[in-house]
Amino acid sequence: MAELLAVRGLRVEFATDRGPAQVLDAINLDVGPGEVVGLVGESGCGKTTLARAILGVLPEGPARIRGGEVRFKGTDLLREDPATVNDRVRGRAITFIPQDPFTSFSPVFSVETQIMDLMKWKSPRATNGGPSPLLGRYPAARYRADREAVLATLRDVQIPEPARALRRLPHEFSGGQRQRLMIAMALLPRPDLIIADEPTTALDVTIQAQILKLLRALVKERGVSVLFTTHDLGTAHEICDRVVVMYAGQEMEAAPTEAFFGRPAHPYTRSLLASVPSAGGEIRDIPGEVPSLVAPPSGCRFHPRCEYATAECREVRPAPSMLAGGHGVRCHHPIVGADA
Amino acid sequence: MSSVSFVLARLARDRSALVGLVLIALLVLCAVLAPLLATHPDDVFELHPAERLRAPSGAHWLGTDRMGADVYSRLLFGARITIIIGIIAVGASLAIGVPIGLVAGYYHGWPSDSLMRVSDIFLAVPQVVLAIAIAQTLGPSLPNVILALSVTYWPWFARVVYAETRALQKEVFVESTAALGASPWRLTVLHVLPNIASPIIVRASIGMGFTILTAAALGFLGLGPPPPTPEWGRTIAESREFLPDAWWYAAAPGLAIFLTVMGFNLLGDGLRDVLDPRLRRSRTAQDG
Amino acid sequence: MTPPLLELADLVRHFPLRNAFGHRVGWLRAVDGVSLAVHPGETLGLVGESGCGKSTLGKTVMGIYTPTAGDIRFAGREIGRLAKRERRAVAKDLQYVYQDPGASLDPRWKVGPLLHEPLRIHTRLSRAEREREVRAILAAVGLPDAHLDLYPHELSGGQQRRVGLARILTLRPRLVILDEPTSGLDVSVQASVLKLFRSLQETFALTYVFISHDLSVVRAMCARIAVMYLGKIVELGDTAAVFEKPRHPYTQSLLAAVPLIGARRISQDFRLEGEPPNPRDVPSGCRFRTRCPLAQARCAEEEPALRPLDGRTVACHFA
Amino acid sequence: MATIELTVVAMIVSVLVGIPLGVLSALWRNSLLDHTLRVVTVSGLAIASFWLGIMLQLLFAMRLGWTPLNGRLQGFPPQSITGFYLLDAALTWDWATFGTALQHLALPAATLAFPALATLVRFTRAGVLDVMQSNFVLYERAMGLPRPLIVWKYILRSALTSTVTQIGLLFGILLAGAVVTEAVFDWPGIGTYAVNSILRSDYNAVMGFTVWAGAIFIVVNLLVDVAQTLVDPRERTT
Repeated sequence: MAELLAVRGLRVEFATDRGPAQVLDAINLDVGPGEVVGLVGESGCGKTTLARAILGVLPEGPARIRGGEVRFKGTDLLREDPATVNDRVRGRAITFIPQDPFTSFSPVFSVETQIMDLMKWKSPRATNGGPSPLLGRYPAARYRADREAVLATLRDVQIPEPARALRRLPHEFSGGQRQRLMIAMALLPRPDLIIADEPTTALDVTIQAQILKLLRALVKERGVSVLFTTHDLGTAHEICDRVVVMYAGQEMEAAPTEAFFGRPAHPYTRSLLASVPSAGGEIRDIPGEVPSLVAPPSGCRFHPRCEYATAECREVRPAPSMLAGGHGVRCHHPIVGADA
Repeated sequence: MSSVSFVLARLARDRSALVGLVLIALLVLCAVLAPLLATHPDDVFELHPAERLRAPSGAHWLGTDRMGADVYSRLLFGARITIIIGIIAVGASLAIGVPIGLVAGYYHGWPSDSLMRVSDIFLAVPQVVLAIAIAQTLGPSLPNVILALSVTYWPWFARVVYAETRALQKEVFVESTAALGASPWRLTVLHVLPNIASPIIVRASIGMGFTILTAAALGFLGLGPPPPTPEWGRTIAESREFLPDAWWYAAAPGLAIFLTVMGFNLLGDGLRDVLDPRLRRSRTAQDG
Repeated sequence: MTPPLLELADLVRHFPLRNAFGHRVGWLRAVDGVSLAVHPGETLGLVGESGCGKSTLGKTVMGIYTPTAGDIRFAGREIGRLAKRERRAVAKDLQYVYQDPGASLDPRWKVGPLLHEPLRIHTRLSRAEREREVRAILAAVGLPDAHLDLYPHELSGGQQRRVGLARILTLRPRLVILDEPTSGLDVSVQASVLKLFRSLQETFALTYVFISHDLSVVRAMCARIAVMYLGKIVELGDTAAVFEKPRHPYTQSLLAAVPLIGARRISQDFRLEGEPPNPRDVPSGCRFRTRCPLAQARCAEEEPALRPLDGRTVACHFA
Repeated sequence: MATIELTVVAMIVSVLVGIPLGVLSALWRNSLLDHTLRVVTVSGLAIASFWLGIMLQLLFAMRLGWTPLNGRLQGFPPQSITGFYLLDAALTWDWATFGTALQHLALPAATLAFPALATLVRFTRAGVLDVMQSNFVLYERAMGLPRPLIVWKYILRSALTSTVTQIGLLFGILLAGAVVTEAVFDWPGIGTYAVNSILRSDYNAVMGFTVWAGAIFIVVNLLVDVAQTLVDPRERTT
């Protein structure tokens, strides 16, 4: 498959008071054209860090990239000139939907100012680079065309009275509406890939359902790929074509949604799915706790909590292996052939 | 608290806080050992008209003043006054401000509001101005300077304690301890106070610097302890008519004030970095 | 049937809305006439979206807010209007667990004193007797004695949570209100927490009021469930029956909105439009009518009362 | 009027210099500039202004002779329009007077501005660092907006909301400083008047001054509240 995004062997460290934490340990990840990929895992597993590493906006102080590549349409974003990436990739070919729609707008500027600032540099009509920062003028013809596009997209995300809505300040919108605005802003530059970081976590369940429905319809209609991080397995099932699960900075399994939930091959995936509360009232947890990333377990990081673990698991991290139907798993003892 | 040594260890790693600590230690040393360190310990009260306004030399490290007294020796004794003013004024402000802030912060209602309104009025007028008015009314003397400074500085503590107490009341552990059935007394003294100790300590350190600065300004304006007390601010005022020739006369006490206040400010900043958990949290890596 | 342990009768809690000058400009009707009964030994689930008043309800029962009107009867005694000192004594039997029980620990106290504190407040036990009690509780939540000498920040998140629960259990309360106890937790951690709640319920014969926005958790934990919308209960009944066949249109939408593994995609058939109105400005008549597919003229005029229907109670004219 | 001219000039200087320096210091955290500024600002808050004034006089007026020692002007004041000599001189096209007025003003204004400048630099730096952590900055960076736009439009505007509050406090520092600074430079303002009254033990004059200062301070705080609502649109609608 010709991948749109291919992350290979990405290693990221964070400096902490107790030493460097190995937040990403040689991660691989693929996103194909037009595909909605779910990145699931529990808090601290590194999914947000991975999303930010792909966007190139890791926290400047503590984070260090120790190796690997982030290939987007064939170019490695980590080795490309940073200014070019900022001009041509970020906000154009790859856009972003943040987790918290309440704080991701500047509270002091109107929505119009913020959207038009984005369009001034990132509109699909803008020539590469856009006007020079601060002093550059917004060409009048393009402004009018961009503004039309903005209004049309706001209608697509079902913001009532778009022209009036633009004049308002972010805090005058509800959480669900703000997330609709964020989706509009992510679509406006006509990207190839949207990175959505837990976009519905802060929302109520009925609003979440509306937003998921809207997002899936819009990206499918436009053929945009999405990398969707979430800790909620139900949400992942809802919106994704393919799901990748991470644990303590390592990716464990990547499979089409059906196979992921129906025939999980990795012991961690199985335990994770089993811990979802079921209607019968039976509750199963995963014994033990998530390990520290400062001194992580050797080999497969899940081995201390895994019932199948052997000496091999403690020593060597399993290489990716392919099962039938594009189902990848990194485990020395995958569970094959049985239904979950 | 097990954390005293921990705090000291962290402070020692913070370069500027360390400088602050050393400066303060030096000041205290000078004050305590003034009679031993001084080259001319009797010059505080004696006149040597023959040796007026000598430039710095081996005999007079920082020169002599208009009375022929050794500037260096007078500076050492001045440190005593400075420290006494600072400690008593800040101590008194703590004693007034902390309980007021705690009570006003814990109880909601008009008595609390009016307490804070009173402290607001004090804060509304610049401290120097208010201190001038008080010191002027009472007459220039050391106890009056201390009184003026205490009366004008306590609202700062009341403010800090009030704000911190109000913020802490929203913390789950305070609310849940109340829900457990704890009395207000138990809650404020055993839970709230220990948790707001850090900002109080920080404020006290910065307050020392601030108070010393204001005291010097009062001295400069002639509202400090009367001559021949070797107060630093007054010394600078005395020196002015002998400028530009007797530059050491003006420079030395100013530098002493500067280093002292600097010491307390640096220590206060360092303490804030070490003690404030909000800042510490932001330094640890976020995961997700 | 045994008499209810907790009984709410038309409980109301309004918050005044003030403008910049402190004048009251209206009321926020957070809890607006709620009646329900909790029986000894059961777990009652209280669900709804943010702003529906479920947490305010919990905190009003707990005495953190005083009721605007209505009765709170606990073990047969009205506790909503007691004097502060007497109300504090009730806390021995009626306890409240915050979303993160770990955050309810004073960071400057060690675990030992933290666990002693409730007993010091409410009992006259000697130090040795308290120590015995504390150790027993600590064992019940699955922590070793050695933890007594640690500060909360030296424990892991899961251990802090256990200490927080132990602190409440030292008093051997009869009713525990759990306020969003699993919100923000990962599923695997959530599973451990739920297991712990269950085992504690057995060991200490606890009665739970379980407040949550997470329907799947409520379904797993609670025998009965009350669904709240804008300060009112819209449907109340046995969990199995309500999940099987919800009767109130809001309950139906709420259940339909939950993404379930293996089920149909809600993004294909979810219908509910719009967002809940601001609780500062509650619609007339039925509060759900602005979003309700069944709404008719009558819904704007007449507020539906809870009526028995199909083995549960429902507040809807057309259910 | 003389006091206000001095205070306003000092305020303008500290705002125009302090805020950009604070932003730069936050942007280039732990750079040479940041460290230098840190030393300067810590000194600014530790130095006794009367001593700083005297030292400046010693250096620039007495030794180098670049500026006059004290006073507000030599010769006659310009035609009085606003009462601010600088402004009046400029309005009447009297550049010679403007020059001497500026010379006279330089040292006292610098003395007065120094601690205020230090406060502003520190505060702006802290504010900018704070805002840089916020989610909307992460969002704008993730969307690849040009860095200068993010810094000078979005971050600065948000950081200023808190700085505006500081300007009220700053006015207190300046006013307090003015009393002492005027005394050092014989600036014919209300501070000098107050100090002379102290020396003459004129009780009523001192009280009058205290009340005047308090009143000015309260008025300024009111203005700051108004400015706050202008800078922060959230205040307007809630």
